[in-house]
Amino acid sequence: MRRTTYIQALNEALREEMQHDQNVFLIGEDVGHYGGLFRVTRNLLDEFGEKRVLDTPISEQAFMGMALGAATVGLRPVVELMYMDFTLVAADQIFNQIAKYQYMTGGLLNVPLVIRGQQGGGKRYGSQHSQSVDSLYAHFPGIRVVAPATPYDAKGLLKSAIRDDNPVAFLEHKMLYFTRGEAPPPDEEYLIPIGKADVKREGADLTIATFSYCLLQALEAAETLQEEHGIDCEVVDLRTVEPLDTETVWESVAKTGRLLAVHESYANCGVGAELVARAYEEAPQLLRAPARRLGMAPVSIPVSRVLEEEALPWKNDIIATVLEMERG
Amino acid sequence: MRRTTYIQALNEALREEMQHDQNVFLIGEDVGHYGGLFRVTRNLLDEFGEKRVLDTPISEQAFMGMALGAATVGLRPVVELMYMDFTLVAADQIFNQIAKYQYMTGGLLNVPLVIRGQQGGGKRYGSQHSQSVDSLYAHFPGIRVVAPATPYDAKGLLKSAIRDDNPVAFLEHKMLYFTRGEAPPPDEEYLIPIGKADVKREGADLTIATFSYCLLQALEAAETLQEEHGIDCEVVDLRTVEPLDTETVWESVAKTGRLLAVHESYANCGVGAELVARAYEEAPQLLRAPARRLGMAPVSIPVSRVLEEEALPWKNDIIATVLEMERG
Amino acid sequence: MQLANSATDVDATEDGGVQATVTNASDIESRAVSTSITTDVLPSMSATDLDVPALSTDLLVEMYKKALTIRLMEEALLASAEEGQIGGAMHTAIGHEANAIGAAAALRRGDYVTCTYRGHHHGLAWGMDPGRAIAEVMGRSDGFAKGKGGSMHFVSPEHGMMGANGIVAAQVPHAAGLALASHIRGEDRVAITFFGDGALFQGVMHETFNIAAKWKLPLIFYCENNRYSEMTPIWRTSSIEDIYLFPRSYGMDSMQIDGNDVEVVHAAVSQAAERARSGAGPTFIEGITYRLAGHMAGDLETYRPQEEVEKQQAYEPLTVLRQKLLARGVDDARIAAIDEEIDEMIDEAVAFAENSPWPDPAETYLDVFVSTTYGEE
Amino acid sequence: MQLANSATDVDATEDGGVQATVTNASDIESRAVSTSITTDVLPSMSATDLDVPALSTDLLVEMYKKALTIRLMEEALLASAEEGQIGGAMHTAIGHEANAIGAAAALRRGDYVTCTYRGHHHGLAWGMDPGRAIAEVMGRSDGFAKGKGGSMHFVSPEHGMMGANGIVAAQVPHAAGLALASHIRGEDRVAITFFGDGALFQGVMHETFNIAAKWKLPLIFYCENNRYSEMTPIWRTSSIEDIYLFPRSYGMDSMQIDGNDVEVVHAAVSQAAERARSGAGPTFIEGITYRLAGHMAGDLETYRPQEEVEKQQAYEPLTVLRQKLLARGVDDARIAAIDEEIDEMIDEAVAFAENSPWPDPAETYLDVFVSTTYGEE
Ligand SMILES: Cc1ncc(C[n+]2csc(CCOP(=O)(O)OP(=O)(O)O)c2C)c(N)n1
Ligand SMILES: Cc1ncc(C[n+]2csc(CCOP(=O)(O)OP(=O)(O)O)c2C)c(N)n1
Ligand SMILES: [Mg+2]
Ligand SMILES: [Mg+2]
Repeated sequence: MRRTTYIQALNEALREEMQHDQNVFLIGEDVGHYGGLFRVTRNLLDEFGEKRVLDTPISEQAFMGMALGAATVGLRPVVELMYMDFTLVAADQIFNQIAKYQYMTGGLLNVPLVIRGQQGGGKRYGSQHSQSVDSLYAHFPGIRVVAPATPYDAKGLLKSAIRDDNPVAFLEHKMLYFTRGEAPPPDEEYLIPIGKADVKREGADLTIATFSYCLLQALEAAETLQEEHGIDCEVVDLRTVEPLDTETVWESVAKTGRLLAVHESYANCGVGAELVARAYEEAPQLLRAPARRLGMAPVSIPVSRVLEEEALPWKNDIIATVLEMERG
Repeated sequence: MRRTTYIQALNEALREEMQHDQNVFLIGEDVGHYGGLFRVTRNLLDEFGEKRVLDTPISEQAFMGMALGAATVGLRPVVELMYMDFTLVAADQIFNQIAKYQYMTGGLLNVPLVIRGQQGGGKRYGSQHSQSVDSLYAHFPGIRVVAPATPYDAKGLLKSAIRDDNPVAFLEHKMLYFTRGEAPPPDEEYLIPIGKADVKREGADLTIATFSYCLLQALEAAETLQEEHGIDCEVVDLRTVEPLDTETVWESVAKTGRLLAVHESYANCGVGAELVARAYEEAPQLLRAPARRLGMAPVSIPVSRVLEEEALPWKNDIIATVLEMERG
Repeated sequence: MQLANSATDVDATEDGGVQATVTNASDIESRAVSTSITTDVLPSMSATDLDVPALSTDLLVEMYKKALTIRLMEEALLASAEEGQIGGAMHTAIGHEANAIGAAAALRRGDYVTCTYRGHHHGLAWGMDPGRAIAEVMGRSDGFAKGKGGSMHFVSPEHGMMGANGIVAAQVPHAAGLALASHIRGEDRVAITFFGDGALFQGVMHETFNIAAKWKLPLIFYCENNRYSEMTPIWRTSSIEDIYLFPRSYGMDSMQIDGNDVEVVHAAVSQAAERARSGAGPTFIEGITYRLAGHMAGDLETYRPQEEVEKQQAYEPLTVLRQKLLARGVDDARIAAIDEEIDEMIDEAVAFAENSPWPDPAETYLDVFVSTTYGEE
Repeated sequence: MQLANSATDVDATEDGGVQATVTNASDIESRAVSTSITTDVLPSMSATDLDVPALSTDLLVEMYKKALTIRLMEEALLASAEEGQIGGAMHTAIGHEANAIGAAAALRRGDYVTCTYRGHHHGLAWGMDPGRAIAEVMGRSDGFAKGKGGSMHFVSPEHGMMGANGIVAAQVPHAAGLALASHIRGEDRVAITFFGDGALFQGVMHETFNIAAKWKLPLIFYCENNRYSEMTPIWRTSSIEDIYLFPRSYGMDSMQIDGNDVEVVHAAVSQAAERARSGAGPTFIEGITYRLAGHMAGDLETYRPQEEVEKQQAYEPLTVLRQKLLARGVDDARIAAIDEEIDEMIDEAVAFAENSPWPDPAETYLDVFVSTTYGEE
């Protein structure tokens, strides 16, 4: 298999799905003529024209609502939010409308659309351009949440997200864009099902369940833990946050007896807390030590390199928490 | 002590704080001439005039942002959202601005304001007028979240919220408005500290930690559990959701060994999951059975009486969960 | 401000059309000092000159039936609400009927409509069944949305009715999205969206005005200006004095019309739809109307004088329609027969709804997600 | 559209003031066919007639110093960004300086300002220290916000600078709230808020226009129209052809001015502030300007032709200011001396910032909440 970047994988997924289904269209700021601030949509305007790649004004509420309207009659909008923090600007349309529309209409209408864009810290964008919104999206029923960490998963899952008949939040991470990984050539179609986790590292001692860029941090932490402390972590890439593939996680915990959930969105009322709560609901007998979670510190992500590093729940924090758990 | 309604208690708290501090002003839809859709602000325009009781157009983003601006120079806005669901319309101003402003300015500015209004189900208002937003507010650092269940607590906590130098989300519940309870006469000032839970029923077998209208449901459930099953529940009224008074909860769990967290916001990534996660972080040794949480079903609250009842995590669900926990 | 015109008192013109004429001088006087945001404006005092072709008597009879169906359903619903059979927030459209009926008649099957929580009249005007509508409001299993949506979420895709909404103005971009779908697919469908005077001050309105105008979407913005936003008269919060002039800032065509006269509404929406289908873009219509009942069931209406309501009664849609029928030679007896027919129909609809079973509690958990199988392909 | 006027070529009038005059005929011609959203409009082609009193030479010298300070700081920051010392999104205001400087000089101590992520020029114009500003952008402990806010969140309450903002248009209601505070307290402070042409299409702008106009808040809306919203020219997404005309829909006064000329900006903001203080309400000012650098550090500027940038160079604030100084008899030598002085000052500021220690990681957890004690009273 060739190696490609995360951005390239996304771009290919969009192109292939636009070729595959003429109901798919792109809408957002700078997505057309410029090709997207992060170049995910580059060249697509040329190939598909102005009716299928729409440059909008800075009107997130309107174009998000328009995507809903178009989706109810079978179009498949892929909406780019330039930064996922802008979810909050369009929050009514996303959570009061898109997530609820199928339910409120008793199933008469459904909303097959994708909201995609990048989130996350690590590049000193500060409070309003770095926050992770996975837990926020997961809190509201009615919207699927996908956050792949590798180019391979990104492509397969974006294609699935576009074909899904439900609204899907597709969360990229700014630190992943230029990472490379293996993927089949563009013409070899593959889809990755939404809602299936993937064990990215096997291990015997402790399960780290994570997703998005934290996966890379967890894999690095696992190496260090192995080398320096002889602790053998299994790393489960959740890939999808809603629905959560707890089955795969419990299978892993059945082996390890220990669970640590890690994510970059705020810890408080986050996906990690959710996974811990479900562990005690669904599989308490598997846990040989208290399940733990690790998320962003309860601060709104500072700009300074030093402070940002302190706030992010990355490698060093993962190692420290695992060591704490091992010590009991 | 006299008995008064929850609405009356809120009205008195507002009046007293407006008398006490001329920086306090009210802003929102229908709050002035009409006195608020739920009459919480009635008569205050007459007493304090148009500069301190401001009727706005239906422009939640603007008046929320204006409250921030005014608060940074020492005014103390009390913003009414007619239904707390409209949080989502003003979400950028609330979560990207108000919650973050102190942090982003390195503490140079702070935002002493209160966002108040009613949330919750039980009156068939459906998907967009019934949802509980406590977990949503709690997810974002920088904003306190208070949700009192009795007239006494409502008055004391609203006064504290107004005097607090931080933004406070003050969450009322539509089912509580006409409930009555004891309270000191209007001239006898009292404040209830934000962040202190209150044991509303003592018990030996299991701790139910809850707040807002679920408290009343939990108390009823506790009576039934006592009478019909001989299970003696302790009911802790969290009153404040951010910060969580875990100390009081662990004290209770030290006695009972069992914890059930109950709230009406969606269970997924909710306050209940958070409390369970913290229990295993901070006090795992106290738990003699897996800690559990109960929240709204993962649906966006239907209108039909039958369906709404099914979705709400009220008395019967509490009883069923407690029985499950007791059976082990 | 343009001179006030009215289409309430209609004169047949040579070509069979009706030319809107001024009602009376005192109305003009009050119009000259007031604006469309004040409560003393009557529907008949609208500002836009419009050629109003006469509709056929048959169509007017149908429209009268529809208007009465809506009115009687609303009244039945209010009675049920008073009995406690209906919870939540139920907003009736009593007084607003002509806006919906005139518009629905001017549009085609295949066109789309979205509207507000005050959407019963749109639902019925677009063809929804009163029995299933009442069942929905009551939360019964025969409701079109199985009792999940209720009064604020009327919806019927088969009729092009794509959803009422509980969040002020949220339905407006939805309609723009439907218009965009038509545009992308190269269809000639148009979308119309109804909203209130108070909705004008939600930010998303502005965003949608701009995009719709820029992209020349086949969209009709229809403001039902009843001069109240809940319990607050709109003049108290609006800096805009004549609503219909505002959208011209976006280069959009606009009209201010008598929203209580089905023929005027029909003419205005027909014109707007034609523009939309021709590719000329969106039109804004301000229909001057009045809500004769409370903002929602249970509203005690302490915020407006009874005389104000009484003054508006003379211009309310059913009265206007009855006058039109009489002028066309449909006699009192015929009208009385229709009244009886509709009255019975609504009684039956109420009975149908009341006998409809409650939904199965298991229904609560359905319709959150569609299940998809692409992943397993 | 009003006739285009320019205040770039200034003629002293009898009373010592300067009357804005037309630059040249070809500019007018292009103006007559274009609008304020097209990239071929030059700052000097603004539409509003305005009496522009001459500012003292001393003040102009101060303004030149300020403009140069800003410019050199921006250039130093861009260089640091290229070296990797600065992360995130850093938006420089190169070309925008006069908008901030003219406005700041027209307002009083005690007035308030809010602005966008493109806020370095406002920060410095309002009196912030370049050294601490650079330290902030670099994330050092001597930054005014201890490195927490960075480039997008300039703030200095002691100077009335109440915050730049990373969310387009979010700062606009904040300024309205500051104006409201002044109104509630019966003070004569005014607030000014800066935003871009692209910001106009955020819904909250509309909401704030309406409220500010209705409540007659002492507020100045200042649009820095550089014709680009990130990489998209504003004509591609705007249905509004002349931005300054739009706010008139709310009954608001508005002007379109040369935003690159400090004297013109000063005159316009002075007039608006006077209106605001007199209780007459908000004013909208559209300052035609141009961003000479990329949207943010690292922008390759593939979306605009180099000739377009070159054409605008002749109208850029520093050039205009230098011309003014020369016309006032401030000679080349004096200007060169100033240039050297400021250059040194910025070198020192950069050195100060680079030597500023990194914040203590423990600082991460502070400033989330103020601790309060009322509960224990
Ligand atoms: C975003 C939002 N804010 C507030 C409300 C509460 N609310 C419901 S109807 C209404 C008044 C709307 O007035 P208008 O748009 O004139 O429509 P009308 O009810 O008069 O038909 C308000 C404030 C809401 N549903 N949504
Ligand atoms: C709500 C929101 N949407 C999008 C962005 C991304 N963004 C940052 S600057 C910008 C363009 C703003 O253009 P304009 O208002 O003209 O200001 P300028 O940058 O030209 O000074 C955009 C789209 C944002 N920060 N906030
Ligand atoms: Mg209205
Ligand atoms: Mg711009």
